[in-house]
Amino acid sequence: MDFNLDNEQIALRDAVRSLLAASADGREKVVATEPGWDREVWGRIAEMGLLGLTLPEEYDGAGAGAIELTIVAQEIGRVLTPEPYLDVVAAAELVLAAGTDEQKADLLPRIASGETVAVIAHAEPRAPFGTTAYGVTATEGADGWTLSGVKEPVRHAGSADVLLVSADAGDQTRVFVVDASAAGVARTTYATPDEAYAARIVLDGAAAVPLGDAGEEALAGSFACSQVALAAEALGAMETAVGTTVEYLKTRKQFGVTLSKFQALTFRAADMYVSLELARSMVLWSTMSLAERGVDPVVASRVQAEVSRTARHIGQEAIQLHGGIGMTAEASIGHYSARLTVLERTLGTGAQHLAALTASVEDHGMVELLG
Amino acid sequence: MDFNLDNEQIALRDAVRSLLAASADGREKVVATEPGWDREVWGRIAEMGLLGLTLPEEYDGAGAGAIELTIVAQEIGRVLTPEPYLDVVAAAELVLAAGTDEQKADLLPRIASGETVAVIAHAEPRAPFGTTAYGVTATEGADGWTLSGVKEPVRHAGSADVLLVSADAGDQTRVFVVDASAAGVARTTYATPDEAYAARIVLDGAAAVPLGDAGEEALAGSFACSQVALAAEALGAMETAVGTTVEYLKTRKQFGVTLSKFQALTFRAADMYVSLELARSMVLWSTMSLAERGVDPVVASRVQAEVSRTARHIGQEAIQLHGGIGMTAEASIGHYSARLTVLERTLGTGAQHLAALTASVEDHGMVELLG
Amino acid sequence: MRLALTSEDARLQSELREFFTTKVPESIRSTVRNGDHLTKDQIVEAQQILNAAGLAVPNWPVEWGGKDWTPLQRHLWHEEMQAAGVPAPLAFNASMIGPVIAAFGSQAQKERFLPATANLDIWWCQGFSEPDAGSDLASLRTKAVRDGDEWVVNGQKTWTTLGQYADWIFCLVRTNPDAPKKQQGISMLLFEMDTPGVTVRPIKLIDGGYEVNEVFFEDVRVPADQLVGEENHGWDYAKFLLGNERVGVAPVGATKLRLALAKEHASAPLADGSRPIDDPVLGGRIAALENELVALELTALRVAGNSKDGKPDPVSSILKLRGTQLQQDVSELAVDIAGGDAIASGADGAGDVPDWAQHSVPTYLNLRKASIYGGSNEIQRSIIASTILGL
Amino acid sequence: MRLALTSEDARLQSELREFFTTKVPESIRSTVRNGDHLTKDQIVEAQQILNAAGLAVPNWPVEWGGKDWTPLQRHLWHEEMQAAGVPAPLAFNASMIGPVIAAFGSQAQKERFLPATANLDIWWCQGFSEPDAGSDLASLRTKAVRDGDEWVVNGQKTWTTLGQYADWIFCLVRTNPDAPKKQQGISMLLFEMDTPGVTVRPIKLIDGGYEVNEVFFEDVRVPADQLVGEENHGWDYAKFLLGNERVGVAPVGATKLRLALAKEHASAPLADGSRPIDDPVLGGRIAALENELVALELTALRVAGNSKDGKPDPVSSILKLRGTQLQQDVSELAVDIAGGDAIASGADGAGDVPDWAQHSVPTYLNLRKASIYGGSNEIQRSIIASTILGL
Repeated sequence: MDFNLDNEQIALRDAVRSLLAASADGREKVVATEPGWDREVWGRIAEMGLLGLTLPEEYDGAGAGAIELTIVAQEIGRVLTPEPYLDVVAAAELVLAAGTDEQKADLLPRIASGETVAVIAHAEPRAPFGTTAYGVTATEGADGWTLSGVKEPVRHAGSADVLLVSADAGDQTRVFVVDASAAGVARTTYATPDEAYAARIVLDGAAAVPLGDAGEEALAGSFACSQVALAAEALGAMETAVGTTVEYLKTRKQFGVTLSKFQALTFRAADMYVSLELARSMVLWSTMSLAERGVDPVVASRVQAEVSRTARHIGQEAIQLHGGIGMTAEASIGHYSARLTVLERTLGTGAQHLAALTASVEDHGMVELLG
Repeated sequence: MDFNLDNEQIALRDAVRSLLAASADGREKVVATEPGWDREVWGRIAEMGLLGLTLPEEYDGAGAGAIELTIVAQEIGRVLTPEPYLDVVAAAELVLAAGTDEQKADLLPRIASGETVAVIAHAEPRAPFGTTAYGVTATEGADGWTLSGVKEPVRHAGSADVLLVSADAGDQTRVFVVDASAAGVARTTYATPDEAYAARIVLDGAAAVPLGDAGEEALAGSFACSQVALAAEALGAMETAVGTTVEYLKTRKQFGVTLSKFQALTFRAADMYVSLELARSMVLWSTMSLAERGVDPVVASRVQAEVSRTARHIGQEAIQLHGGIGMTAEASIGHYSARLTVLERTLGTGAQHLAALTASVEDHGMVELLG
Repeated sequence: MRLALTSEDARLQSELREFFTTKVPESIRSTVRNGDHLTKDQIVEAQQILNAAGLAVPNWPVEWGGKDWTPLQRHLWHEEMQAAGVPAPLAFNASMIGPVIAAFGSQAQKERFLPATANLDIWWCQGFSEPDAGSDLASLRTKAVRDGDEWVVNGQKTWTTLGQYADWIFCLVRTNPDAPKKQQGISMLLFEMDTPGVTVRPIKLIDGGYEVNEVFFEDVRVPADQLVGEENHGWDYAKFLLGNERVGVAPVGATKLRLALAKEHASAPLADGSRPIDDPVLGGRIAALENELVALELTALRVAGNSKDGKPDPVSSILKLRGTQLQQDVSELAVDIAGGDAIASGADGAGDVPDWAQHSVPTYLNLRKASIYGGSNEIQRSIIASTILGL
Repeated sequence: MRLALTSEDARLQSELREFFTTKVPESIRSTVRNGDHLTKDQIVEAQQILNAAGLAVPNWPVEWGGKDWTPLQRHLWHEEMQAAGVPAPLAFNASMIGPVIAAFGSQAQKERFLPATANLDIWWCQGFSEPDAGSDLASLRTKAVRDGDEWVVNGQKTWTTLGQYADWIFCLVRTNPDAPKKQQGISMLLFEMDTPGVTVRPIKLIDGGYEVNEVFFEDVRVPADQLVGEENHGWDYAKFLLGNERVGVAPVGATKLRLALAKEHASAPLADGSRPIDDPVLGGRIAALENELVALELTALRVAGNSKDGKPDPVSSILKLRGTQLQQDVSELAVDIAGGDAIASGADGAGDVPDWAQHSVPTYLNLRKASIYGGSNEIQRSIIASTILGL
């Protein structure tokens, strides 16, 4: 058991960190207008091989694994990189896991090169989190499948070229590949609370091709991977949020002294740090578990439940300890809290993951982490 | 709407306070051995008319109401009076509510005078809280009813003369009057965590007389009244716990200064005070509700849920802020925490009361307190 | 002790409920219920309806439109108003500067300002906080220097809520920089926001909205008769102002409304037919919040009955502390009920995500301010520890 | 990064599990599982079984019975031991004075004390805390004055855990009252508890039990060769001692065991056939605690791998802080599962209330100490804020 990165991983982290740092200054301008991210930065991310990081070499990927992916995710979280990296990687992984050979050969190199932006369109208004599609119906006709219904809110769908749409195909939920610019696909884009854009997608007889045999099982696997990666992104964001707050306490003066002289505040900063480190342990563990043992929904729920709890704690306290400044868009801290608020309900809320853990609480005596 | 005591009520409070203060010094010695309370003090309580406080005058009572009862309960809580006051009042009230005229005429004056100690024996090992009896069976024979089974842990049953025992009478739970010294009644007494004594009662064909038509409904009413009174007792205990803790912070020195110089500690004391005052409001309200509107299990669950939460908060923080001293039996504070721990699970835990409130959460839009 | 309302109070309560639910336009009340932002016009319209019925400033002296109500009656007024989704009269006018002018202003000031203030013909804003001062109000540096019949104001205020709508500002300025204590040497000036030299810069908040402002003063000339009360006594008026309004310090009625609405939303079936409220954990959270709101409302009622000398009752710190915690908790609950829908904050009422879910995250983020503005919860804990507990 | 244990570690883990669950008498292990108090004899027996197998003091130098294990291997040892309900070797011996003597003691002291300490032939107690000092250890006032070949000790210690069982005490005394800093001028003495002038007064705790003591010294004469290391350097040894044992600072394994048992108890049907664990609120609480224990255990593993220089890793403050919180939370859970049965604390194993329920409240009350003793959680927060965050 070893929680440390090896030299290659450290090199990857440092490279990603400087790549993202270079674009961080332009963030405010980029997020102000649609699509909320920068194609030029996207190109640099692709160039570094990050879009194909976890894809096999035959699809122009780098053949890396979960550890490398969460390294990137954490760096993204640290500076709130607005590019839809994890969204697109999730789509690519779903294609890799469930697509036909043809679909893989067609889509994956295009995604890895940055040419094609693909996202999974699964969210539906008022749908409980899960793998079932309710609001979009797939119908097979003479000319193939068509989809009708509404997907919303789908993050970054407005700037996607390809949508992987889950739909009710009668007896089961299946995933379909849809050209985002095809007839019968109408997208309305709007902002999300964390300065990104999401879309309402109205499908009206849109042409669709089944993504291999992808159904609920494939979605479950995809979600469990993404949950680990999202937790890593949240960890990065929490790291910055705690660091920024501690710096603020050291420098901001009130009643003639720095805030760091108020014991009640420093104790709360200590509690934030405790939360951060516990979450870090969970993220590292779930990453190793994913890398060595493959997808495990229980592990994914464990890390999500923990990170939701800590993201809320840290997101709330970071603003409170900043005081009024923390409420302003000018200060960075509020954006971290906003991002954490969104992250802790992406692919299930903390309460939903805890409910999943509750359902399995009698399956074991003590939780065994080792061996 | 008026939260203030009238002059007569203030006089009652002051009289009870000095009566109980007079015996408080002897408490440590009294609780050290069975029965854990003092018959002489009991006599003085009876003399002041407190045992018959809420009974009608025809049974030698004072004809007072819920407000007066909770005044006494709160004073008991403030000094941890060990005498089984609320236990016996609850039994008397149950007799008054459900007993036959004969039973009332027989038992109530004896209870009011302090001559007879009666308690309700409803608790059973591993029974969920409620009004149903599972572990004691009532059988009607030629010579009347007999009871067999186990009641445990029943507070103060060891020193009681009369037991009001709930039992499974076939089609329903009924309450029976049992002579504690009768054949077929075996009591084993042991200490409780709050320096009182409870007993295991083994009934083996013990002769019993039904208490009027008392069944689950009568028990529910009795419990709802007692829950309000117990909450008032807890309020009194919390009042002392907060006061003692604040005094300690003002006087105890650490690192050369009094603890009151540590902001993190004073903020926690402030939070304790907030809890205390919120609980006080609930206790006063539930008391007025009981006095004016009669028994309402929802109101009883409201005050119990709130007081359980605050009792836990205050009980835990009081010890923590005292540090090591708070762990010792020599300091008074731990006894308050212990008593609060017991109180918050007497007649239902906070979680059980909250579950009851959850079950009725859709019965209303906003909670209306007034009008 | 008595729980029941007197028949007089009960009648008042039902009259108020009738009034608020029938005389204030449904369009305004549904905006409040949806958690949408009210426009300036809506706020003015609502207050003028109330004022016409004599219900805008019940806390003022009777001579200026007040009601001489008991604290309980004022509580009923406030709760019924909030529960009905009626926006409360603008606090800067009704709770803050109005009572100050009524208590300390000259007769001329009273006549000039009070009727217009009650009717929201003048929209006031508060010029108290300054950058770098935060909770330490008395450290303010904006200064006013006497020049003939005028004061010349230079400096900067911040966190000026709704300053972008304001016609006038009541402003704390330092008039004696040499006073031995920082609380001394402060005065309170009233002036128009379009006086030359006043610049307003709205501050964007983390929910994307604008409600506070920076206000800059550069040689702003204020007629001397717009000074409130006595020169260098501004700190007293500020304390009076901040402590004046105990009723309403805890947003009980508004939070009750929000919780009742959250419950409604949690009761609507999801796409699979399940209802969030049927999850016992969520249900338990609702029940617990409801119960804690009961305790808070009762405490507010209890405190409302105490001391009437205009001084801040330190117990009001409990109401502020706990009231804002519960307000925040309820906003968090709404986000959790919204689930994945919560990210559709920019849909602007369109689309298939319900309005309330669209508003849930911005509201949650916006309400982080509740425990910061108007005396942070840390300040409230300090007040409780020192003033009540003597620590 | 690697999750899997090496085959060597995996083998060690299964050997340890086998040993702990088969070689330590079931009577001892079930006492632990029931939450009952262990007798002195049981503690000695368990440690001697471990010591005979070379498993009592793996953290010591190899020459004195240590194992030269990696931090992970020590973690496995500790967790398997706790999970099996095996009492850990007495901390005063194995984690505290043993390592100090091994590091700073004279060769004669090592030979005299270490084997007996490992085998619990000597039961040590700790003489650090004093009345009026509390968390401020360095303010100690017990003094030792040199008189020929002896030190003469006068003063008082308190919170001396299990001092009533102890044969020897390691005691901090002030040997130079004129040292410029209170941390200087302190020495560490070793002496027998039956030395004339030593009086032990057990302190009754709020759970009714006795585990800490006051210890009084009146002209206690201690041979000079029983001073550890150098005169006036006792504070260094104390810091070494307090920081030495990172493994085990968070009672993870023991708490996991208690939680698993609580789950078992919550799964047993009640009189009406219902099971507490089927209440989703209680179930959710169990799941949440379990998850938080996972996070804590992982953090302990992560920290175990860091720095080996014997200095306290400030991250161990996280383990202490969070570990004791969860320990207390689990004890609170047990009380809640016990419901009304919880008040039968004095039934002494008899009656119809299950043993675990009888113990639940005393254990809950007793564990309030966890966040106070050994550096209160306030001290831990101070360490995190200052040492890690630089605040």
